[in-house]
Amino acid sequence: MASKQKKMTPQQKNYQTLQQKHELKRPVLKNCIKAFLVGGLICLIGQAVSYFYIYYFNFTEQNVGNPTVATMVFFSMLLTGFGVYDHIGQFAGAGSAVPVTGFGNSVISAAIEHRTEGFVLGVGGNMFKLAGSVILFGVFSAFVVALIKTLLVMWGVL
Amino acid sequence: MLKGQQSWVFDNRPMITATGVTGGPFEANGNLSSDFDLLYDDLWMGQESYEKAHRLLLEEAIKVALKKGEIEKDQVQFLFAGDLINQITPTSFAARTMQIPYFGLFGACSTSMEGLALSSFVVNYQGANYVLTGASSHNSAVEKQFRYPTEYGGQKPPTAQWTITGAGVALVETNKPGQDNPVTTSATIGKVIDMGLSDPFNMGGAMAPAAADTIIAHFRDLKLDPSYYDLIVTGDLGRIGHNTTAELLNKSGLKLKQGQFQDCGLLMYKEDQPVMAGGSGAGCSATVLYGHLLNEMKKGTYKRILVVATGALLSPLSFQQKDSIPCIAHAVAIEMNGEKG
Amino acid sequence: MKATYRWIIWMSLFFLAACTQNQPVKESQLALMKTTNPTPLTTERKKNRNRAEDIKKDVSSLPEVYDVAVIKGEKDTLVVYKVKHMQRFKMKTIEKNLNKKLEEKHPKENFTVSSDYKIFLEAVRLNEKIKSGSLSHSKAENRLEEIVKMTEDMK
Amino acid sequence: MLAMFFWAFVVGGLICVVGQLLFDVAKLTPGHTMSLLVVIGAVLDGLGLYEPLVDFAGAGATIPITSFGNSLVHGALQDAQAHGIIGVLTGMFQVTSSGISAAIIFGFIGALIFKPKG
Repeated sequence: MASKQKKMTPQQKNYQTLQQKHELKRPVLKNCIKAFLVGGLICLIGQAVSYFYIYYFNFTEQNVGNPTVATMVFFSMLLTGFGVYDHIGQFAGAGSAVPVTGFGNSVISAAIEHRTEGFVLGVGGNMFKLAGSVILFGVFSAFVVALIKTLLVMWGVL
Repeated sequence: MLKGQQSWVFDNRPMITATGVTGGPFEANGNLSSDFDLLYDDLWMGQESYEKAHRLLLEEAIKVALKKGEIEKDQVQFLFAGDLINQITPTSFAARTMQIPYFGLFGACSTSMEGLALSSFVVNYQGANYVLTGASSHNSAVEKQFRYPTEYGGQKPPTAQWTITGAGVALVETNKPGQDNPVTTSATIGKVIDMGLSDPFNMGGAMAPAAADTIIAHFRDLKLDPSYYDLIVTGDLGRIGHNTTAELLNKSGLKLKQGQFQDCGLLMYKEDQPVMAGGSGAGCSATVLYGHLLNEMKKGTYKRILVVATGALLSPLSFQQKDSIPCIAHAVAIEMNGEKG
Repeated sequence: MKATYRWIIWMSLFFLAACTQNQPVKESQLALMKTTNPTPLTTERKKNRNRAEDIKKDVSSLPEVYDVAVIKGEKDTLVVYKVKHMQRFKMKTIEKNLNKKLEEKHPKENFTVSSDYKIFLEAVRLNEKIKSGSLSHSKAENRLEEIVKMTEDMK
Repeated sequence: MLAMFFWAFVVGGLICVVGQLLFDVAKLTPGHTMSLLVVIGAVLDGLGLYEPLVDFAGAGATIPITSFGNSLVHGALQDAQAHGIIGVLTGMFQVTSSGISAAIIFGFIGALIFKPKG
C-alpha cells in the first residue's frame, strides 16, 4: 500500500480526497454486531451438534471436533446448493465467512460454479481457487510453528 | 466530421430505427421492466451455462431489433458489439449465429457508446446502410469471472455495484427525412484516465474522472452549453461515481440543472433492490438507453440527450497484480429527428 | 427468495423433530445439564464402598471442581468430575494436580481421572445401571474397562 | 452445559468480529482475512493458548477457521513428541483436517447435484 501512495501524482491525490467524500462508508459497527450474532449462532449450533455426537455416539470432547466440523460443512453444502448461503454472507459478513461453514462455502460454491467446465478441469481445477490459500497458509504456518516449538523443546529452552 | 480535438459531428444524422432489449429476472423486478422487449425469469435461460445464457441474451436482442426494424439479417452490413467476458466470446459466438460481418469491441461498460459512435460514423459516411450495435452483460457470468463464485458468501461493501443481466441492441441506418426517430448527432471519444484508485468494489469512484473528462471535452469541442441537452446521462457510475462526477463538473464550471444529470445504473433498479451503489455492466447503459430513454424520447419527454457510457478497463489479473483501475468514457448525443441542432 | 423461506421452514422442522424425539427423561440424559452428584460406586464384589466415598470427598474438596462421580473397579478407579466454567482454561493443570493428589493419598489405587463430558456421561449411565441392578458384576467391570480405555485413546 | 453454549456463542462471535474488522477496517479481501486467521490459530496453538480456549469455549473455538491452524500444529507436535524433528513432517502428512476432507467430499457431491442459483 505504502509504495503505491508514493507513486501518486498530486492530481490523483486531490481526486482521491474528493472522491472519498462521496464514498459510502461501510457500517463497521453494524457489521460487527451482525457478524457477532451470526458467527455466535453458527458456533452455538456447532456446540449443539457436538453434544449430539457425545450423547449418541462414541465421541469424547477431545475428538468430537472432527464429526462436528464435517456436519457443519454438510449444512454449508445444503445452504450453498440451495442458494441461501450467499444471502447469509451478504448479511453477516465475517459472521458466516470465518466459521468452518464459510470455508466449506468457498470450496462448494467454486465447485458448483465451475461444473459447466467439466468435472476434471472445472470442478477439480477450481474447487480450491478461494480456499487454497487458507490451506496453504494453514499447513505451512503449522509446519513452521511446530518446527520452532520442537526445536525449542529439543534445545531445552522450553 | 472531426470537430475540436476528439469529437465527431454526424452531419447526415444517422437514425436509430429499431432497438431490441432483453433482460433477466432481477431487471424484471426493477424500475424499467416495461421498457424491456424480452425478460427471462431464470438466469440460466434454459442454457447449460451462464456464458451460453449471456450469448442468448444478445442473440435474442438482435432478433428483436431486426424484427422491429422489419429487416432481414443479411441486409445488415456490420455488427459492432462487445461484452465483458474473456475475449468477448458471448458476443463473438452470437455473431457466429447471426452471420453478420462483425467488429468485436471491448470498452468494458463503455462498449455501448463506443459501438454507437463507430456505427454512426460508418453510417454517416455511407460506409453502410444498416448497422447493428449493442452491448450485453450477464450478472452471474461476470461475477464468476471478475469476482467470486455466485454462491460464495462474501460480503459486498456498500460501494459495490450490481452487474445487470441484459443486452441492448440498436439498428442504426441512414437518415430518412420525415421519420420520427432518434438520430445521433455527435460523439466524443474519451481517453483513458487513471486516478490511482484500485478498489474493484468501488468502480463508480474510479470511473467518475473519466466521465467528467469526456463530458467537459464534449462541451469544449462542440462549443455548447450544458443547457443544450434535456438530459445528460452516465452509464453505470452508481451513487458514488455519479455524485463525484457532478462535483467535478461543477468545479470545472459546467452548470447543470436539478434532474438534468442522471445515471443509468441508478434508473434501472428500485430503491429496495439489493444493488448497493447501483447497477453496472456493459449491458447497463445499452438496455437503459435503447429501452427506457429512447422510449421516453419518442414520447417527447426528452428532445436532446447526451449519453456518456463509462468503462473500467481492469481485469481480474491486473487487480491481483495490484494495478490501479484505468477508466474510459465515450459520449454520444442523440436528438429527435426534425429537431434542428 | 421463496426457496429461501421454504428452506428455513424445512430446517426448523428438522430441528423440532430432532428435539421431540426425547424418550422418558432419565437422570443420565440430564447429566450434562445439571449437577447429578451420583453416589460413588464400586463394581467389586466386596462392596467396599467406603474407599470410593473417601475418594469422592477428596476430589470434591477441590475448589475448581463440582459434580464428582467415582466408580471403583477391580483394576481401575474412574474419577470423573466437572470443572467450574471459568476454570476450564486451566483444565489440564487441574487434571494433573488431581491425579497427583489422589495417587499420593491412595497409592494402592490405579486412577483414571477425566473431566471430559463424554466420560462423565458414560460414568453416570453405568452408575445408573449398576444401581438398578440390571448389570452383573463382571459386565459392569467390563464396561468400566471400556470407559477407561476410551480416556486413554483420547490422549 | 448451558455455560458452554453461552461461551461458545460469545467466543465464536468474537472471533468473527475480528474477521469483520479485518474486512472493514483493514480492507482485506476474504482470502487474505481467512489466511491470516489460520496463521493466528497456528501461532496461538504453538504458544499453548488455543487448547485452553477450546476447553473453555468448545465449538466457539473449534468451528472458526482458526481451529484449522490449531489442529494442524497439534498433529505435527504429537508426532514430534514421538519421533523428534522428523515427526514434524510425518505428523503434517498424517493430519488432514476434517474440515478439508469434508469440504472436498461435500463440494464434489454438491457439484453433482446442485446448479448455482445466481
